[in-house]
Amino acid sequence: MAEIKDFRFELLMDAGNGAQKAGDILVKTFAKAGVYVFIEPIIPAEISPPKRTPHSLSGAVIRVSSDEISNIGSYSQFVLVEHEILLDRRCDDLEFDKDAVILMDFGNERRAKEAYENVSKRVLDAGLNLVPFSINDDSEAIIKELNGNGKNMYYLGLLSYFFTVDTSIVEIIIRETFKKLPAEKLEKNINLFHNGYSYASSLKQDRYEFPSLIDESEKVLLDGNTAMSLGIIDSGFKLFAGYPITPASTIMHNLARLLPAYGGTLHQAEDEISAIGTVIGSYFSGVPAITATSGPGLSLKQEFIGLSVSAEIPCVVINVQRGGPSTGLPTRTEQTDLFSAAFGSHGDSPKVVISVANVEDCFYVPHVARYIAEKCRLPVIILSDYMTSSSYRVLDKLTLNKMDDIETIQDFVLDRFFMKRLPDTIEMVKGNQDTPGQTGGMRRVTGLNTNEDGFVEYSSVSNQRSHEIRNQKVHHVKDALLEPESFGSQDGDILIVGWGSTRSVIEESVQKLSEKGLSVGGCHLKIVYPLAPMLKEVFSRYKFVVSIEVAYGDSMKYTPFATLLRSETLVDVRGLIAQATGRPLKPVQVVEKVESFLKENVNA
Amino acid sequence: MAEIKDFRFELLMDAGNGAQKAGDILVKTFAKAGVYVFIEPIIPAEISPPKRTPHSLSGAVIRVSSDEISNIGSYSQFVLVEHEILLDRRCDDLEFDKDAVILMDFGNERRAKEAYENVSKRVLDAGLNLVPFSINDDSEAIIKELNGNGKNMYYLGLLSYFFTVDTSIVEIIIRETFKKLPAEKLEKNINLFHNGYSYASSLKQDRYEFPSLIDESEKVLLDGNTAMSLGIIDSGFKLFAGYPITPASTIMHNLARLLPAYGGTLHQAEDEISAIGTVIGSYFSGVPAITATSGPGLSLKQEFIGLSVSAEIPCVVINVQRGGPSTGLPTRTEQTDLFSAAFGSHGDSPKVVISVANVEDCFYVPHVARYIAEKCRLPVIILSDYMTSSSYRVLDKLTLNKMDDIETIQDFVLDRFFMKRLPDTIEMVKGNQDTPGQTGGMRRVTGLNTNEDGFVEYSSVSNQRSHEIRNQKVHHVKDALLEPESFGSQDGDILIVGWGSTRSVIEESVQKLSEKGLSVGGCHLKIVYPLAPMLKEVFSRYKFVVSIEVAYGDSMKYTPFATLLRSETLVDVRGLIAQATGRPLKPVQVVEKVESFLKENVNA
Amino acid sequence: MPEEKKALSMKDLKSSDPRWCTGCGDYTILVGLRKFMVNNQLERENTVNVSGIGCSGRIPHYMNTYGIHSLHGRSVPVALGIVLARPDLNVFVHSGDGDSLSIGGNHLMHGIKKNFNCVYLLFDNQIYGLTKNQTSPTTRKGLPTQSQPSGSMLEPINPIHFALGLGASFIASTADWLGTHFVDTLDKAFKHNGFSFVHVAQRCPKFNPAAWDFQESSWITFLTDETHGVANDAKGAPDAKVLAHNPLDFDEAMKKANGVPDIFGVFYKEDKAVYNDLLIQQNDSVEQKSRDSLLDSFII
Amino acid sequence: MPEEKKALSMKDLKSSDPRWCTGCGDYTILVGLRKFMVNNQLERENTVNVSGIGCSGRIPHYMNTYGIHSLHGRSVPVALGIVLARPDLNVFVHSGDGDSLSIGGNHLMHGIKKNFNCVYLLFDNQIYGLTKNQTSPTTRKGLPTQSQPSGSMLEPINPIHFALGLGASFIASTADWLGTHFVDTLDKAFKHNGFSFVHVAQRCPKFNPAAWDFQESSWITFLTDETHGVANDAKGAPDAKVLAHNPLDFDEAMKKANGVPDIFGVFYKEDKAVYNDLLIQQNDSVEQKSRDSLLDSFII
Ligand SMILES: Cc1ncc(C[n+]2csc(CCOP(=O)(O)OP(=O)(O)O)c2C)c(N)n1
Ligand SMILES: Cc1ncc(C[n+]2csc(CCOP(=O)(O)OP(=O)(O)O)c2C)c(N)n1
Ligand code: SF4
Ligand code: SF4
Ligand SMILES: [Mg+2]
Ligand SMILES: [Mg+2]
Repeated sequence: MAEIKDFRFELLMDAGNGAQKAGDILVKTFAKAGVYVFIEPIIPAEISPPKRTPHSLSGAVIRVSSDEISNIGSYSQFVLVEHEILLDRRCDDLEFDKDAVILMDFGNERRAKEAYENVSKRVLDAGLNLVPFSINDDSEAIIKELNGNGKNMYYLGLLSYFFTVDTSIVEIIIRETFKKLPAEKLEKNINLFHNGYSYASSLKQDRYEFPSLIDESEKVLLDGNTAMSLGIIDSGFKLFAGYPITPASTIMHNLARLLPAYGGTLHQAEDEISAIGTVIGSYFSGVPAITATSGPGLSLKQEFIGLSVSAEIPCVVINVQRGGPSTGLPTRTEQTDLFSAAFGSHGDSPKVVISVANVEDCFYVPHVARYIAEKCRLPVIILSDYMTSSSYRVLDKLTLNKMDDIETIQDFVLDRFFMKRLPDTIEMVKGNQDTPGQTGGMRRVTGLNTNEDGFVEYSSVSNQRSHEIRNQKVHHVKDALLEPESFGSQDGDILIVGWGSTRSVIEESVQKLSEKGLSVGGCHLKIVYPLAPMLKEVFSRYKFVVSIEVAYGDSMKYTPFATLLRSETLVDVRGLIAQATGRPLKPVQVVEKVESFLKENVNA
Repeated sequence: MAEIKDFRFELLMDAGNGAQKAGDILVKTFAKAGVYVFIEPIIPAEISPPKRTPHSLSGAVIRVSSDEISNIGSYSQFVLVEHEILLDRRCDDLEFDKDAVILMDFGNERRAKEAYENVSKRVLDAGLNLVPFSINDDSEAIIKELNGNGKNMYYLGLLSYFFTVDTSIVEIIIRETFKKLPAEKLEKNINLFHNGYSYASSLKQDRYEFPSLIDESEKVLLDGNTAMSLGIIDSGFKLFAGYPITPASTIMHNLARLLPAYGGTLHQAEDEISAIGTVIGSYFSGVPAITATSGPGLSLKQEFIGLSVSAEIPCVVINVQRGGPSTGLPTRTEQTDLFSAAFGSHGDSPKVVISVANVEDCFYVPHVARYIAEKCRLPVIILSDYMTSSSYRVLDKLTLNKMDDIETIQDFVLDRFFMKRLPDTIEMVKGNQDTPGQTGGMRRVTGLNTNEDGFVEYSSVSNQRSHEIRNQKVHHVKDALLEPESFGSQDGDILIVGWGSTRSVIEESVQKLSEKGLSVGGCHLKIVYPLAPMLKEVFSRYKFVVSIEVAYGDSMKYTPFATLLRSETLVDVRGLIAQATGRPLKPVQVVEKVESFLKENVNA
Repeated sequence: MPEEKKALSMKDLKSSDPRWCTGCGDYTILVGLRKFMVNNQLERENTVNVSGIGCSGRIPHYMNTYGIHSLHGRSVPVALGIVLARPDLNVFVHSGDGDSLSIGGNHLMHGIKKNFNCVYLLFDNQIYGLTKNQTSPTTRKGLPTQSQPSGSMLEPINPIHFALGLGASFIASTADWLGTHFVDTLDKAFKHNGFSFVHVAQRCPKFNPAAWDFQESSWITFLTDETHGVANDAKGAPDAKVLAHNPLDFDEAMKKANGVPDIFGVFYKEDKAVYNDLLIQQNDSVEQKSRDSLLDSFII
Repeated sequence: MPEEKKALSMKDLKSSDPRWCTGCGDYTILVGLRKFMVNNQLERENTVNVSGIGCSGRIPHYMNTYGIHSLHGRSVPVALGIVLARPDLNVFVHSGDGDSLSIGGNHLMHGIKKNFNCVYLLFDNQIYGLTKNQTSPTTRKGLPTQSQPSGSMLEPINPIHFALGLGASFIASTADWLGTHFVDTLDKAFKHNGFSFVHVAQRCPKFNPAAWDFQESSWITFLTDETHGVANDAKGAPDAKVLAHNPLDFDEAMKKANGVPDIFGVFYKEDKAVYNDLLIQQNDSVEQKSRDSLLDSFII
């Protein structure tokens, strides 16, 4: 039995067969044993694609570790897959470790002999270890009784055996998960689980064991969008207005269930333009409101984002990035909405853009966004991405803020985003910022330029004044930004910069590179507009500065983030990885790229 | 009598009193005499503001010169103004030369004695030369008979006297202009004109005379939006879809009259989103189509701009910039939509952005935009601005292209935009680009990612391939860009860079600075995205590179253009003038700024 | 001792000076709105005027209440935000025919469907005013404009049919120059619980002087009903016809609407669930929790 | 000698394999559309299928014609562009209930008003399918969804009332599972000159299985009319009622529409000016000029 500290595996089944459920149960079991877990679900692009087709690939990639982890790692070392078509399809993704063990269900082999042969050959040729198995006859019979369901429980049994977990705990969690099933069906599922477990031992394969870490601290299992939803409630937003769009929709789904219980209102608008309009109407009336969308919705909201700037009405927009341009790849990850967030609205519309690195950030970012939006009375855009929104993690329990007044925001929340408090008062274009209901404060706001008294004015002096004051607000934010988080060496050959969800990839790859004795630093930004003022100084400590991004770039075009860094620092920041393949970056990719970069440029 | 080569004057009247008409007649007279003219109308923000209020300020600023000119110059040297309120209001704009002669109609003096006194004091204190006049009794009587109309003709008489023009030509143009008036009314107007002319001589003021330049070449009088409309027809667009918005609307107005006569169709859409959707539908079907809008409309079109990128359907969007953000200053000029044009749509959406420097460019830019849009099958955005769209000029007659096939675009048109021809064939994401009606080419386009066969595909490889091909198209444009236009010294102390409508300000100020013996160069870009590849080399020839822009910038924030230049060249380009006051820049401002900059930084 | 509240006067409602063209119907709408507020002694600080962009969109600037001059076509979502945040406020929405029915059509449609509580005034001058004379969805066929110089091409939308087809709960039509009828209509609209759709014939002497003949009145028919209707305006339109109409009868309303734009009065009225009330009820029906419990169900 | 044209077959119309859920009504709509094209031997290269985004939006991918899968809610403007560019093409628009009536409501409204020539199919599954189960404007009140888990809050829009209120020139309703009725309806819609609005009851077994009962048929009423109507589908709905209806009668149509969604057939049909024809006529009436003259009137 191999004791392991960090391991990645995956369960692949046809969509609709319950792979994710099985994964969840296993993950909860791990978590109860004190192990940290990161899960990336594999979700097909279609609602219910036909089974036994490549489009039907569904499942969960699970990374377990005895340390906190916040990325999915590089390659899967163990795979359990339902049939040959899925395996073939998944091979295309190049996500398997070169020594991976692949358990494939050969139950369909008779039906598709040739295909099984071809795929077996493919994995064997690639040097992987293929372990055929099948569901035993008893279990097949039960599955038939369950109308074809329950295979996932059998697989769960197999996995439980190989990962040496406590079957009694698994059983408890199965019972909890399926508590709505009729007792008889539930027992059949339990049986399948146990059958799988015992069958596994017959396969005579190595088992894996995690060091027992029994840890008394409370843990939570959350995906990014759920954490964001809870953060919205904790930070005191009272209205969410939204329109469905993948991958942002689940924020609305969560809040539809939760917000009313916490004194808030969930409003489904007729489109994204309307949703942000309602947010602005609410905030104008003094009630904090927020909306969430993804790329196409962000494009639609641009006009209202400009109104928020000009009329000085706070507004917070969450944008969960997905593959673009246009409809793009709705169920893949990218980091390419940075420009659109910072500069999408016409005219000079100063605003603040905050990205999230991980699931915890999702919980705390609404607090910071609200704090800045209300202090400066401008739009704040939160950039999450598909990866962060939909992957979930076991986390130490989060700290509630129960924020109502923005000034009560806790220091550790601001620290987390590497900023300090803003000045007590910040000058506004319009002197009077009262909200309806306040006696004597009657005022009119508008998207036209106004003078200090809030009256429309077309003069050059007044227009320039408004531009200055609006920009000054963002400058206050810039002044409040601390040196961004850094990893590894504080100076040296190369600095890897990134933002948003690449944080843990930077952290992990810098650690690995440092272990190899290379002089490498990492730098990660959460607030991406404005940029922290000391970047030039930080960058100057390294021979080379490179960015890694899930965004397209090449030798004739810098990525958006690199463009901003170059303009800000005049340092020749180039994209070390500037790819938009729809997949998150891997620590190992970064390690390899840095090694070869240093070989060419430093040690040459 | 002073002979002058370059002179700026203005006629200011209450809105609705015909100042622009009078200005036009005078301008045509100048043009017939071979003089070049540039006119900037002063248009009130309200439709018909109440008379005798500051909001009622209306009129025309006119610059005349014996050389071609394409900006309004710096300060007015002669002013004819209807009453004290307008003068007072206009003083705020700081548009008068320090020695300006101000003719003010004192006809209202009895009604507003104190106000007249205060304003007189204001202008005298400022050192200006105030010349009171009034309309003689005969003429007052005629004006009464005309129900208060005709004052503008009297003023035209005054101006004709002072600018020593041939009254018989003016009379012909008046008759032509008012040919729809009843004969009796027309004669009364003519009388008023002559009365004004004779009255003027009694004022005993200096007259001005232009050298007679009788020039046989044909000339046209055009404003930017009219030139753009004609260019749209000449370049073979067959559908214009639009939605009204200031200052873009007049393009639609022109085309509504003209397009049907030239085989095209004018469609008024229900909003800006719909307008661009219809353009894309038309282009998909093989018929070149175009839309025009201003800031708020550009924000709304962002989602469809992304579809044009992804589905590889050409599309051309004209954006006439006005003051922003949000509704901003609809009747003032700015250059702040650059980022929104280049980067407004979510995701990585490569496109091309072309700006116009002047009225002629407006005529030729549709040709270039169509050429690039169709060759590369992507969106091209044309950036004009309020200033260029609404000011008009006397020009040598333009050269028609009568373009149908884009390959017939004439070289001088591409030269004008400092680019060469694109490669014969450019690779597309989708191999088949047939249009409906083509047998056998049946194909489906989509905003989702596709493979080469046009089928939806989610794989990493395919997505990265699409990104590469789309960006490669823009790289082809970059490769085709020649060194941008330059002025003055080819190396030296300082280079002034700008884009769009600041061209002639750069040209003129560089000339003035060079005459002063300073080592100054100018560089002007028309195509602003992508940037020409040799900028770094060009910039390296100067000690300092500064930008001038009608866009906000300060020491903590670079303007959009400077940001792009910095990232591209890593040269410390800063905004010498980065103001958004709603007014075009003045050559004299630039001269002053450069002089003081050089004093501080070079000769210190 | 609490200070006695001073009665609200017309003067109290002035802010900056309007800048419309002479003779523009927006002036009389402004005065009518002020009159209505004075009649009802509405509190300025609890009143919000919301608008889109257009000549009509300027109204909020001239009313000394709270106000938001938002974006072209987007007044409804903004108004909804205000109503959801503060259902106690008096919310008036001002929107031109282009703003309402061209770019803003979808929001208006969903405002009507949601039936949230506000008074919606559609300023119908049958033209785009602020952008200087383009065809709008209510422009009469044949009228030459800057965008359709050979004459506007399509039959105008009938705003009353439109609102009826969408299931509006209150529909009335009045005219800017009919002083008492306008104020009375506002009154009915305000007292109705839900989205009160008020079509206002509005003069635009600048670009569409022929749209409404306000000097003649024989072309006008008033709908009247003792309980739900508005009295005919004998002073404002002495030659008008008067027609009895029961605003509770949907089919009748549909038929009468065929006579639009020559008919003024309350077309339709229905008691219907109000979106902001529904939301409040729904939220109230849910057990309220303390934020302390927020993470509980995610603990493993 | 010209090659003899091969007759169009069902197979010719296949492109890639559909990927909807098993039992989805979109499959039968796809088949019906192909059948209709085969019946009429429409040329594939002169046919364009246009869609927005949604499960319904995938149709163009599966039809071996020209196609454009555009943006959510924006199929109408794109279709109009195609029709203006090439009035000779056969244009079919496919749009979900959310696509049509939520985000796309304004374009649909103006498509109807413009009455440009196309067949518009509203795929009504009373739910957001592709985004996995949110309330749409046609979702029946009370249905719990992901966005309104305590039950959808509002009365659904009646799409027939909606189209009638906007003055649509052709309005019909059919169902995906009614094979012949669907194809016959498409036929009538296609032969109508103008914007043909076809409401299609569409099954979504995944998220809204209870929306339409396709196994029972006693709840269905067919409207029939010899000249303008569609024959009842005795095979597809053996227990359905049949009701005579004159589609030329607007008032009758309004009344019958009260029975929606249980009534299928042609509700309304009217000969009305068609936008693309109007534009062509207008352009034809203008004296055509050579581009040589372009600058003439600007010469001074
Ligand atoms: C997004 C956007 N598009 C266009 C405009 C320009 N615009 C301002 S008002 C208006 C229409 C005015 O007509 P209407 O709504 O009837 O109001 P009116 O001026 O007649 O009162 C338009 C098109 C704008 N401000 N914003
Ligand atoms: C601008 C934009 N907003 C939201 C979405 C996400 N989205 C895709 S389809 C859809 C609605 C689907 O419902 P419906 O139109 O009824 O079509 P169905 O899937 O039911 O056929 C939504 C909200 C999007 N693609 N684009
Ligand atoms: S243009 Fe018409 S609507 Fe606008 S202010 Fe003038 S008269 Fe009134
Ligand atoms: S979700 Fe519903 S509409 Fe979409 S494919 Fe599945 S069954 Fe069809
Ligand atoms: Mg109007
Ligand atoms: Mg649907």
